[in-house]
Amino acid sequence: MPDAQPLLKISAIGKQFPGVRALHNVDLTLNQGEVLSLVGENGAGKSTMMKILAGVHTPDEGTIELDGRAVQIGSVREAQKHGIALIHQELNLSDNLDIASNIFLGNEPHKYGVLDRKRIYEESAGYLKRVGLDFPTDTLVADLTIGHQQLVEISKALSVDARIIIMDEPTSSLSKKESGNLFEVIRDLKSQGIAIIYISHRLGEVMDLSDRVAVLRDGENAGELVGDEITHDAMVKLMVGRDVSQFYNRTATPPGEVVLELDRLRTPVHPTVEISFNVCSGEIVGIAGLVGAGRTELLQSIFGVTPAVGGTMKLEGKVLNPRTSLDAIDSGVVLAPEDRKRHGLVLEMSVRENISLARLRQDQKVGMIDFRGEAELAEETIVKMNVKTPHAEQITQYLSGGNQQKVVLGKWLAMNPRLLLLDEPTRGIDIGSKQEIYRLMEDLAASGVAVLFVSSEMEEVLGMADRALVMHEGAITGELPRDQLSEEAIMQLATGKKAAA
Amino acid sequence: MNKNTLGILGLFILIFGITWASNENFANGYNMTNLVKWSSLYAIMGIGVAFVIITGGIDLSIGSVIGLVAALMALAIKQGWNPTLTVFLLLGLSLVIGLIHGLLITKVKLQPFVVTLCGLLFYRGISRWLTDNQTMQYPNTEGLDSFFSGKVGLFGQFSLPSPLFFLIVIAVLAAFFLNRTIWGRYLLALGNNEDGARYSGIQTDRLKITAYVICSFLAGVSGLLFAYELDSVQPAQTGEFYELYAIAAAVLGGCSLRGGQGAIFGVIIAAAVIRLLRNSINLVGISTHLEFAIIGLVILGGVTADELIKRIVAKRRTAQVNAAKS
Amino acid sequence: MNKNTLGILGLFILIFGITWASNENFANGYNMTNLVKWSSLYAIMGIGVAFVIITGGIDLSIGSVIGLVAALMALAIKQGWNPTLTVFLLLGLSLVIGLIHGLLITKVKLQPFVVTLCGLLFYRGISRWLTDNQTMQYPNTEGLDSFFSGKVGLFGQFSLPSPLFFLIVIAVLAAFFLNRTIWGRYLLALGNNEDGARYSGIQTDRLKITAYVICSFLAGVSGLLFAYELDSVQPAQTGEFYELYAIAAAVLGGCSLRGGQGAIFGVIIAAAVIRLLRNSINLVGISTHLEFAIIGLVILGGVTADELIKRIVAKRRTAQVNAAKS
Amino acid sequence: GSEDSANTSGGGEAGANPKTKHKIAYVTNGIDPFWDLCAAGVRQAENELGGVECEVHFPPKGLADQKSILETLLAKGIKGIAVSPIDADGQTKFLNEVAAQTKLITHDADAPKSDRLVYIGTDNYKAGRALGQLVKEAIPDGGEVAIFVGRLEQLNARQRRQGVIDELLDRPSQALGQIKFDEVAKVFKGEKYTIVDTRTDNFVMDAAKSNAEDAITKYENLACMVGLFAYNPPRCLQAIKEAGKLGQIKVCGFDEDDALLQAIKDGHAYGTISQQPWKYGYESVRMLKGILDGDDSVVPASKFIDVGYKSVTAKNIDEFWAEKRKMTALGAKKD
Ligand SMILES: Nc1ncnc2c1ncn2[C@@H]1O[C@H](COP(=O)(O)OP(=O)(O)OP(=O)(O)O)[C@@H](O)[C@H]1O
Ligand SMILES: Nc1ncnc2c1ncn2[C@@H]1O[C@H](COP(=O)(O)OP(=O)(O)OP(=O)(O)O)[C@@H](O)[C@H]1O
Ligand SMILES: [Mg+2]
Ligand SMILES: [Mg+2]
Repeated sequence: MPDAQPLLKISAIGKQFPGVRALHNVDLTLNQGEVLSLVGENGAGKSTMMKILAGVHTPDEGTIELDGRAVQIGSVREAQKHGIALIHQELNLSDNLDIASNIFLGNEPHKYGVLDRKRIYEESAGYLKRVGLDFPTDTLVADLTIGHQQLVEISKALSVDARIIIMDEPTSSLSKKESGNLFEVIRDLKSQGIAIIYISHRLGEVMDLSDRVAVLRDGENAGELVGDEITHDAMVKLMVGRDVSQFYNRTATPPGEVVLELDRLRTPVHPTVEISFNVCSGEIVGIAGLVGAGRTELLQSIFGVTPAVGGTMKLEGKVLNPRTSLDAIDSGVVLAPEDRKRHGLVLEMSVRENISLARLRQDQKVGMIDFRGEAELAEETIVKMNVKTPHAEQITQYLSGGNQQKVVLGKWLAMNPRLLLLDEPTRGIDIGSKQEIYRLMEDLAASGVAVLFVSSEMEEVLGMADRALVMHEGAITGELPRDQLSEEAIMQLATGKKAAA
Repeated sequence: MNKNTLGILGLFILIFGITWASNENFANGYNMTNLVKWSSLYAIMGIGVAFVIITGGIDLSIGSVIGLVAALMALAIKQGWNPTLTVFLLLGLSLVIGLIHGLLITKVKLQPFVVTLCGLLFYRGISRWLTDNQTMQYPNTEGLDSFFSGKVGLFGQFSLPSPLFFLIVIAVLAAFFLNRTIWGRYLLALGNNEDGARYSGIQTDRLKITAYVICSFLAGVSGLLFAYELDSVQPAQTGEFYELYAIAAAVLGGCSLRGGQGAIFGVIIAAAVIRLLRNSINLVGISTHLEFAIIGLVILGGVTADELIKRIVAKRRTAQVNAAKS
Repeated sequence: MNKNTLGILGLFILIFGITWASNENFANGYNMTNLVKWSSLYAIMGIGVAFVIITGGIDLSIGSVIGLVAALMALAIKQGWNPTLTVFLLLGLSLVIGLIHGLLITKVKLQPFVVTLCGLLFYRGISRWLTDNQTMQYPNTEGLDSFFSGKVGLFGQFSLPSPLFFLIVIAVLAAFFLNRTIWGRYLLALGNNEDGARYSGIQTDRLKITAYVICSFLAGVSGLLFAYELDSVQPAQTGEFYELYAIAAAVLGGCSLRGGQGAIFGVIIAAAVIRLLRNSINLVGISTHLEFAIIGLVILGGVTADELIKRIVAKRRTAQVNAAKS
Repeated sequence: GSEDSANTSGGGEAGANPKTKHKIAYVTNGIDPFWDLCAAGVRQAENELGGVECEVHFPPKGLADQKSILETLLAKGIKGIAVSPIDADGQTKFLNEVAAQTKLITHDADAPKSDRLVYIGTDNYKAGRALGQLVKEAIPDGGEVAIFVGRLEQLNARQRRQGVIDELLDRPSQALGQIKFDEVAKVFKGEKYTIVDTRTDNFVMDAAKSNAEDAITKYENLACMVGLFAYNPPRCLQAIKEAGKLGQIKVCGFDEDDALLQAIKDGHAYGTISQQPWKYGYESVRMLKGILDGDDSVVPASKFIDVGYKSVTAKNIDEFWAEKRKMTALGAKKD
């Protein structure tokens, strides 16, 4: 199937970071007008490979050929000249500027350096339309939700006249609807002969979109799948090197007593909306909804980092009114936040220090750290959570996303919580780690902990929740017991149609 | 003009009014000319440092650069160098100083605070050493004298001092650069999100270096302006402390030390506020001992008010959004 | 002791050696005692500011706090207040100053640079005003005098100056606090990632306030030590510029201005390096005019070397990984 | 092994060398051009008298720096020190420590309670009165007078200011040691003269100038501006010139800044009081050399050498300026 002359040919690329070998001897080819998906576990080197193509990193070894000619991509500028655009995994917008300015950032139409503002605003409107973002072009990016910001990023990639567009987990914070919109754009681009490299942990999307799938494992090529070979199981097998069966095997047990009770709670972002529901001991409750529905906000209010503005909460019958996270933690409520790197971890600190961070207070002796206890706790947690780290002193920054998430969970399990709040517990996490995290949720529930989790991945809610709450614009639009759970039911509620109760 | 600038403009008008009310001579031509002159001098420094602050950096060295340039100018004239040529050489020197700061910060990856703190110490020491710490007079090299510290009479005692013309040119260029050119845009972008800017193909290092070069260059220009204004240089003292005033002007004028935010017009008004305060203290007859205390309080009050206003605006916006939604 | 501290210790030993070699009197008891005394005074300030820097903040006001406390002490004694009581009141005042800084920074969310810059101006102005800018003497309130600036003889002219005992107590407590207590751990965590720390149940605002309180408190202690050491206060001058030396000591001693990093022992050695340099300049007979220039250069050299060493270490680590894998 | 090496080293020889110069130090109270003129006097004496080698130190920031410089000099084993104490009373104890280890004299400012061997200086109060006399000559019909000064925390500044005020108000003379100082923020109204204001600039040059400007704005009938520190009168002159009031507002000053001397010559300023700073330097070296040579006759019984002051007006400006130039050139030597 590949033509005699691929558009892009990467051979024997290697890249080292201090203490980490990210890529080793990687080959990849890309043909005109094809969608090539790149999959692999966390830390497999996908983003690194793409950053090399985009001129962010320079490879230590190997060659890159474009149209059969060897090229050096020393800077982002050069990559852009070669027609390569990368939508980064992390958002990279300047939120002090407006949408139009961000779309054209680094690529502004100008005369002798003077901005051509008219063109910037006119043309950016066109890109917004294409990705389905319905905002004035002079809206400050700071005012957009993460999902909308992601769409601005995509518009930005469209604005550079690219032959190759690389998307690194573009849908990780998009809702189903917005994702669908993006897939339209991708198909459209493809029909124009533009080649796409698509990276995602959502294997469903990958199956729908891809002409070809390349798999990376531990920074090396692990195999390639073409056409009909692209199946869920085949990809997983190449990624983790073994079969992973029985992904979701939740078997609900009858719930115990009520642990968390919300009565007309109001959060600061949606102060007029009242929220009431219960979570019981041993129960796993999922919260579904579109991006920006207010789910994160709700968890944060329960956890006390953005205190509620009205209503009451009770934990095991006692009034819970946390003004800080410390109040919540002391009552037995913990939260594994959505943004791991910003909120979940202290990246420059070691695994040991992160695991003990919340527990230190309990184990203190007149304010002094119990170093021995701390080390034991760290070792125990690493074993229990199966954290892949060379030792407890490793700086968490160097761990893969899944292992970082396990450290976050380990930190909270050490607190023996009554209520575990999880916000997008498996976002950006590879399949192997995902499975372990699901198992953990079940084990906790079995030991009597109440688990409340937010997820934008439909399968996750369907697979893990004993009961699902659906949110829309800050309000709970419906509650679905496990036997009524279905994609359609959730979507209906998530788009604002009240359930006929 | 953005909202921040409105606040500081209000503060200016307030102090202006109070001082005028309490001393009728305040608005006379002589005093207004002086006020404009000093404000212009401070504003030029402030604009320079604003560029650095917009990148999220800081420059503590400008007072010492001012002292160094002023001292070297006097020294060169004393040695019989051609004054005009010396001016160009010194402006070149200040460019080089900025370049060195920029390179140390971007390439060696030292922190701006540290680099420019060392600069503060180093240039001051060098000025003292080269001049043997002697006060240097500026001889009447007529052309330069009236170029840097002359006046254009208007009517009565009202006149336009040289530094004002410098300021106008610099401010117009600076505002144009910041708001209308791609590089200004890049500066704002990188101040907000450096990685993001780099991933957009912006050569962040070069731009940051440019900001430090602009800052040191304007410090160099200020050095000459101050020296000609005062007709003499004290190597140990000229320019001492000015970095703090310049930074205060930039911050009060709406630049965030976190980077990514800055308005040239605001900086100019803020510099004028600081000078106006001094003028006011002298005219109203408050003890000069209290000068620092009052300036400190006003700056603190200014930024506090600014912060509180921002919060109220944000709250109202949230309320509006909610109202629109429900 | 971490690697950063080793570097600065090496620098200390180097300068120590060179000075000793070039002037035999350097190592005599009198000079050593003085060097220890001044180093201790600087180190105490440096430790205070280190706490603030660890949180990712900065304190520019400590020089003025030193001046204020020193001036008020003299003023109170002159007014016939009980000296010992005054000492406690003034330490209380410095705690309050730190508290105000902390509250403005955490609750009003002003930037540390701005708040403490205003403090720098404000406290200096207040000192000058309260004392009418007069030099104030310290009468011989014997007990306090020898408590704050006494000496314990060892042998020959070698003796242990009071500030050293203060430093030892402060340093031991500070190091213990930072490395052994949960609050120290929290401070480091919040310096690295404030949000992350808050989500882990750490009361970041309180801790930050604590850091500013510690910093101002130690500035207050320094103010008394300096005043008793010098037996006199000049309201406009005492403590001027010290904030920069203290910050330089903290940075050179291994605190990153980005927060989350700091070592008490390093700060002490760095303070000693700065004092040693001055001592060396005077002993070797280099022009005092060059003093600032040399200090600036050495600090810059120190941090540059530190940065380059870090890079080489990182590179070597990469190389090792490669060797292990292939 | 130290005894062996002591024998073989030439230490004894060097100590006995009669050509060895006395190592002495001249320490100022800060960094100021005034002190550079003093240093010129030091260099002159060093050249003329021979047999001494003098270091000059300018403590950059106040008392702490001065103290640590003195300590270092002691550590170095310096033979004699001339110092201008920043706070004579507060430093007495320390100065006694210094005096115990080396020959100590004071210049410019005295520490009368200390064990210093001799004080070389002028009476700043008297000099202030002389300055007041100049003001009287400059505006014989009386009028408003404003005073400008760097910092009033320096004793000499306060003494000068008090001298000017007392002279203009025709108060009786006060004795140097027991002067009662007047408040700063107060207007003093005499029969003919009114002292309307005293402004400080904290050594910030632009503040020195803008203080002068603002005074011209505020006091429309200002008759005379008095600058107490060397850089003050030139800033006053600039401000007057720019206000178009040259000749209308008189200037009287202290010290000998070239710009002021030029203005006196041109008739724009009335006069100045010079302490002839080079004499401080010269006399300090002469005293220390004499003391170190064992020649006690150099020290007067009063332990006070008055270098006096000189009133400089248009009458004697040429002669004075020539002397200043000569002294500067003579003493100029890179440190
Ligand atoms: N700038 C860097 N410095 C040091 N190590 C890095 C850097 N960037 C990536 N790494 C490391 O290189 C390896 C590959 O990372 P990469 O981001 O390419 O993985 P990925 O496949 O994109 O993972 P994910 O699915 O989590 O996005 C990881 O071990 C990562 O920790
Ligand atoms: N700190 C904040 N300040 C202002 N608005 C906020 C803040 N946090 C969230 N919002 C807004 O509140 C709404 C709900 O956001 P939230 O993050 O809770 O949604 P979500 O359902 O969790 O979505 P996501 O899947 O993106 O996390 C959004 O409109 C968002 O922009
Ligand atoms: Mg990635
Ligand atoms: Mg969310």
